Amino acid sequence: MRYSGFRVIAEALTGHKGWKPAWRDPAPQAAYDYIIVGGGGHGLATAYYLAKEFKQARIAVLEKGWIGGGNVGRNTTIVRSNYLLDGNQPFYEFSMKLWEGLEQDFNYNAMVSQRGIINLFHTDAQRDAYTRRGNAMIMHGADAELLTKDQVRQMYPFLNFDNARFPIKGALAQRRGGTVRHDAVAWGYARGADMRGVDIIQNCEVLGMKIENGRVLGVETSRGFIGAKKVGVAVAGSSSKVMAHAGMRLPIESHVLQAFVSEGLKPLIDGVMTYGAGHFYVSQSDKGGLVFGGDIDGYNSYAQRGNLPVVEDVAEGGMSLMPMIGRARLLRMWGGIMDMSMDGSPIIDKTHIDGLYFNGGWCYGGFKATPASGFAFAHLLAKDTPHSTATAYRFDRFAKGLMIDEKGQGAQPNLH
Amino acid sequence: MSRITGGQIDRSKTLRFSFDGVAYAGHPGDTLASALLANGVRLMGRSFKYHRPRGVISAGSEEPNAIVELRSGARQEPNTRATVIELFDGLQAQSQNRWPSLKFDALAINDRLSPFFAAGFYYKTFMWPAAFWEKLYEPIIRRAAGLGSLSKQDDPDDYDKGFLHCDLLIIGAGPAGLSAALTAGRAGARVILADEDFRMGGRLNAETLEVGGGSGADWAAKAVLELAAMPNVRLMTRTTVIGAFDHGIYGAVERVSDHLAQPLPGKPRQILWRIYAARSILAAGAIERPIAFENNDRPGIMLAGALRAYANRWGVAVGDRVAVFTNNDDGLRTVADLKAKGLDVTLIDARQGDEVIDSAGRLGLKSITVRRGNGRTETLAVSALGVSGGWNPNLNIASNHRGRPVWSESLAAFLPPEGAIAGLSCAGAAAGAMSTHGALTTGADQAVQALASLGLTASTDLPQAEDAPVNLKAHWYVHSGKGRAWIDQQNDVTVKDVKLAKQENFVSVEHLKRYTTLGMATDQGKTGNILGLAVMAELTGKTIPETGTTIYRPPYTPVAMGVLGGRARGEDFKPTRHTPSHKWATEQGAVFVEVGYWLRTQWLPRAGETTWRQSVDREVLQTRKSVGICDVTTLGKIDIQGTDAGAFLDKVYANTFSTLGIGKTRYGLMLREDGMVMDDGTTARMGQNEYVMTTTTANAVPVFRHLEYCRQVLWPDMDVQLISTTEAWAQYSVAGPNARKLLEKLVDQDISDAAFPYMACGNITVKGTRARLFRISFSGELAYEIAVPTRYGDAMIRALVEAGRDFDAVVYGTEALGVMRVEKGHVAGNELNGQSSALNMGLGKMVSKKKDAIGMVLSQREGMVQPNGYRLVGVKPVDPAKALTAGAHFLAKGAEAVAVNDGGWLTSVVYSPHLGHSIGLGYLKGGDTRKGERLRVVNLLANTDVEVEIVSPHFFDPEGERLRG
Amino acid sequence: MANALKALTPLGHDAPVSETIGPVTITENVGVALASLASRLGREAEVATVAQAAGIPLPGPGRAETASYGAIWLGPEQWMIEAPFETHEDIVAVLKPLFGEAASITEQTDAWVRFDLTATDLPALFERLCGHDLRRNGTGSATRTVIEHLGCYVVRRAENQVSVIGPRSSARSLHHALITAAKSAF
Amino acid sequence: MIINHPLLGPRDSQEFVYLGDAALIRRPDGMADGALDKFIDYTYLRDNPAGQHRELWYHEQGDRSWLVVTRNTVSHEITAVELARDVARTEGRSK
Repeated sequence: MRYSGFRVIAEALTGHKGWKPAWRDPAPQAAYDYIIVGGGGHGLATAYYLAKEFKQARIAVLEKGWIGGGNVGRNTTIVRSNYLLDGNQPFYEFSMKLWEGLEQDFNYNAMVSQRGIINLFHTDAQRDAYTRRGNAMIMHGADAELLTKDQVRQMYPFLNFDNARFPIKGALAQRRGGTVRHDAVAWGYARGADMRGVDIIQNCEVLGMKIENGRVLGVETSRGFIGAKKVGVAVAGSSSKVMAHAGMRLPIESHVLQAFVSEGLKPLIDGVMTYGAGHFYVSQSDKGGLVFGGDIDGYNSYAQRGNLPVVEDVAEGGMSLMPMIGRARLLRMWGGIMDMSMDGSPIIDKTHIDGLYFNGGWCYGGFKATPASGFAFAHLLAKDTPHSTATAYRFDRFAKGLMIDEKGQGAQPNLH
Repeated sequence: MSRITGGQIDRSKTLRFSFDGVAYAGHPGDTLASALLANGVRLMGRSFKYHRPRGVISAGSEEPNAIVELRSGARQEPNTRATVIELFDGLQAQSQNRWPSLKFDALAINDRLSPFFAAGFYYKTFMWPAAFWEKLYEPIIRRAAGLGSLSKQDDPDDYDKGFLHCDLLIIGAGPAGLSAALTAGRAGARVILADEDFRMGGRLNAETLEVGGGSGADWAAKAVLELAAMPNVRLMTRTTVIGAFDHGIYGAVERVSDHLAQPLPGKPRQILWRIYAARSILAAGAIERPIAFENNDRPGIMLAGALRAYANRWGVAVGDRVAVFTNNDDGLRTVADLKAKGLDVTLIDARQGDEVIDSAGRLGLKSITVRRGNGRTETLAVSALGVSGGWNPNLNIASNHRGRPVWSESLAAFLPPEGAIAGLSCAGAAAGAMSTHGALTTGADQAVQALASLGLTASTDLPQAEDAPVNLKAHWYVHSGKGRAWIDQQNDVTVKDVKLAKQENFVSVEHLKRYTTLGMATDQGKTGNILGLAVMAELTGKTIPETGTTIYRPPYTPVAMGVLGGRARGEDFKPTRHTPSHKWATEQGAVFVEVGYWLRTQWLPRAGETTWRQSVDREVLQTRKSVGICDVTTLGKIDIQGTDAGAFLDKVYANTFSTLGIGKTRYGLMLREDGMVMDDGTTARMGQNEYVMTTTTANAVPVFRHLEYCRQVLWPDMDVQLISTTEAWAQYSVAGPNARKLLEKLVDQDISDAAFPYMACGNITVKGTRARLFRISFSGELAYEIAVPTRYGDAMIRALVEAGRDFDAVVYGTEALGVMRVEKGHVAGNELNGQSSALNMGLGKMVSKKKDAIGMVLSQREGMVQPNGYRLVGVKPVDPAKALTAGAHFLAKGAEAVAVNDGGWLTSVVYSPHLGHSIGLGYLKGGDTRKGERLRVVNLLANTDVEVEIVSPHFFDPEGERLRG
Repeated sequence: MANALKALTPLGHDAPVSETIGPVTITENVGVALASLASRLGREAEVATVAQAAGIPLPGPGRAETASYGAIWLGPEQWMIEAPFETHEDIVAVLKPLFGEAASITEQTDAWVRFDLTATDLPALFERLCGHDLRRNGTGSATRTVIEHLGCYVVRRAENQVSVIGPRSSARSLHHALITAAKSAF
Repeated sequence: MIINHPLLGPRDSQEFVYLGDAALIRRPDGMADGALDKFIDYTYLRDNPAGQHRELWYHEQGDRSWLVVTRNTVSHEITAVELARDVARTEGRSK
């Protein structure tokens, strides 16, 4: 069924009797052409684009729990395409363009809201780096501006311009950046995929892979064996666990990233802001909660929870940047498991096993990448060639010395 | 007047306060809620979505409805629960999320339009036309959303952080917590007893139950007195344990000053305690839950236990004609206690088939409609209704580690998961022991067991107390009518919304919560979640535990950002590191710049200089002309000793050091294992087995960590010892043609070129004071770095300046330093960006392939040795009048500014007063073979496009004759 | 000797600062010379013998001791040696001849700022400063920990006396943190 | 978290800096044949287990010991803490 204002009014007047399930709960079939392992944002988007853009059929998404329960359900909802390196920027800009048309495309209001993002800088070296980055963004077709301190002050007069330990000197701005209602992204893709015949199978955990003569034949699951011509894995923090079923070790570590939301407040912060002198980024949701986060806890973890030091570190950053939030209250905190890669950039690639494809290593850039990741992965699955914006996301870049290291931290995942 | 007799309030004192500008009076011991109720005020807030009139439903921190803006001005606190605000004289509170007034709220129109605002409606609309979402719909939604408001002024209060240690942390000071504390305290254990309330005793303060033959409240007071006298017990009232973290670490927030008009001088508003507990007991009691029925959200309708608490603890009758709707015996206590207070009370017992099916009263309860078991319905005029659907063990913190709560049929509630948090056990109602006797017993027993596991023995001595059964018949919501029955009152989630979620297949409890916003309000669903689960269970034909559980994340109740930040704000966000010349430079009016935690002199303006460029140009020209002095103390210094020190340096540096002679210094390049450059600096050999390594200012700490890693983890049998000496020595660079002449006036030894040649180092004395001298140069001039013990650093800069007078010596800052290093083509921070190899920097030849140094192997990967890779180049504008900008990108003439044409970027740019124009360093694809080429550097952020020539990075004295002079 | 350079205290004054807040007195101490002493690999026994003869205690992990010299355990086989600045300004020159090539010795005197705190209830102050539990760590305990982002040694000299030894360049930040905590705690 | 330091007893993990999998102890010989491939695996590939994990922590705000901590990455429970130098020696590392 198609969603629209008229439908909402019609249903309201008739007691909402007509609404259909947003997606079915089908039993798994014996075999599919495509199995996408992982019912998160990336997996659902992959299935959606496989069906819609690449006209493929007999597609299933296998989710060990409930769809959208991974990082798409536990992030700070920021979208942006303000990357530096050639390997990344075209991909994230492609993602931004998909965000811009997403709601009309899948007929679901994911509240894509381009209220702008600014990255504050506090030193000349940061300014130089942002100048380099802003130019790279524009050369890749994105938008970027360098804001003066006064321009920042006009936008957010309540920031600490008086006695800051690291004074604000300006900011790199991307007006097209913003936020998206994260859960709605998973639900919108799920509904769109389901409408196109994709079987979304929840509570179906992959426990093994059937591989013969270097070719994948299907997956063993908690609901029995399911055959497949091609298997695409998009399980973020569980990447190493799932790919171990295929005997693979990955250039990935799993780390916990905490995020936070405050009680609902009347409008304070229109756009997205990142602090350049501490670990703190923030936006305000349409419901009024300040949604903010910081750095990962820093140790390997599969527990969806973190510890106090990072909570305090984030709050210290927030209080230093905007001392007016002292009396706002932190309502809820949660943790997501990040697939931190060795150079801070993702992998969308075939494996050495025929029919087995991998999508992961998103670190904490995964949410903003959702549409392009799904599109590019679907492209790879359907055509066996990488999408033009994702050609650098190869497994062998480490062997070849072609790392995509935005932060310049080297092979230490918890620093990316 | 609804004050009645009794209660734990001090009627001898009167406290004045105001709500929405109206003046009222209360007493010490009151909360804002009890005081307002005592003044006959039932309407205290509006709900989030439908702006329904709301009053208190609880007497504790689980309150979803009565949330207000407390205080005014910079101290305004939005969303504060009236039920936990301790009354103080002069308290001001305002209602929130309403306009123009609480009684008349324009957005109450949403309530009439509620059919259009069903769960998730916004996901289905506002999509057409595309542009309207952001331009029209969303701005309206954003303005309407949110609850209270911040002042947008800096928080004027201070916050502390602290650390506490104990054998046993007891969370909650009700009968179970007090019993546990007495047991453990008497046994001599280190005990912390924390309670969010300002009075310990928990429910005992709200009940008329007897303990040990006297009133429960009196027993609690006596217990507190006994505990207060124990040096091994720390009693913490007004302290909320916010969460359980790993390995027995608990977060707790103590509200030191929130019960005062404002904090006392020097005292914090709140303290965040990090509690290290060997064992802990959760004795947080239970939280009552309502039964949902049509219009069950009117002011005057509250939890039966709260109604009783207001009467017993605060001497407040919420109404004179009262009804109680219950499905368990606890509701009968409310009936009995209120009757004893002389009130007219009607019982509606769901177990007899009686139900409340509707209520009336726009701004406050006027009447309820009751359907008796025999089907007859009647309307009762009441101003207060107490509802009890049973009590949920308050297991919140026990599920912080995501352990699954366990369903209890007899209580129709979830019990805390056993052993889900190492070292934590549960007692009292939190563990499902609902009687006073059960609380006292389990509290004591858990304490005995906890201590036993620590090797301590304790005995129990329990007072007699009631042990009545619960007698509950699960009843979640009333099946009746077409109206709305509220489950999550603050977020306006009704039974209908849950039904819609089911209909649209949002049946997983996580989908239900996210789709309907059930449990997402400021109370985190403490009273409502279980109802939502129960309704979904009924709709899906599953049991409640099959449908799902509700686990809680920290914090237990919302926590002020300020207290999580503590003292680290403003200038105290991070420590400040001062250089030895700071005092002198301040006297000179120096301009300082943050370099990491350091404050360094950026430049030193002189009288008449109006722009920074004038100062910097002078500093550079005078240094190259005569001599300049610069504080370089911030560079990292690491003392490396041991018989394997030289071999060790060969491992950590890409180039060779074991061949370095004693008394000599060498430039070293340090790689990461992935072949990129980690850091660079000079290392001096001071003795046979003694080296001093210098690092960049930024990498001093990471390099030291890396060296310890190499020494302990990779090569554990190397005889190498390390210690940082960065702060032990005040080090100054003296550079320029007259550098030696200047130093000769201070140094007691012969430092002629013969005695102290280029790259020499050694121990010397400065007018008798121990010092070190290194003949190294970053500026390209004849230069030395001289170091004295830091305490003499201030005297040293003064001595250098004094000795420099004859040469018009200047002191230069980081800007001039930067100019001179770019003129010499030395790499620094902007080039050492972690993305660059030695080859990129034009230092490829320094990487020795003859030894196994860190990073050597991977630096040879094909992608890192491409001939067309980035190479460091010098850049100068073809038109000297044109300025360059760092971060601008290289483009060929006529090439479009698109990524495929991107040739690289300018890393560092300075104005060279020596050359009279802007110069830069940059990374250019294939740059090593492109000298003499003409390109453009384009900065699209400022729309500049400058033609440049690619030159050698060595702009100044390329042969390096000056530094050997 | 003549024209010798004049010393400044870590707080940037000519003489040490002492301040009393309620029951706490916080005093800058510049009278102690410091050197790190680390055994060379395989020569631990030799170092122990020499140290004993010279009256240099070599306390175990987490401890500090005083004999002719004072000493604080820094890490495995590494100690911070304390001696009066008056007599041992060039402390390395004094120690090196004793240990020769058996140990690595490095001057540390001016790498640190030392504040001596006295109070009747020091634990009540330190529970606002760091996670080091003074209620459990009595006289002779010595450890490095974090105070307001600064790595500091906390040395329990006596029931009522603790030395906080922190990075010299951050002396003012550390002093500010100690003063603030004292005002808050008492 | 609390790390039970073999020399100093229980310490808040906030005093430590985390590096990663203790397999990093087994650094290949850069001069041996096939060093390149060995270094690529060593530097970039990880087991990343959900469960027992031996990992390197550095007591930066303490005694500057590198430790090998055996920790469960699902429960965060720590079952062993050793000095990395001792572990390295038992794994055959020397000079």
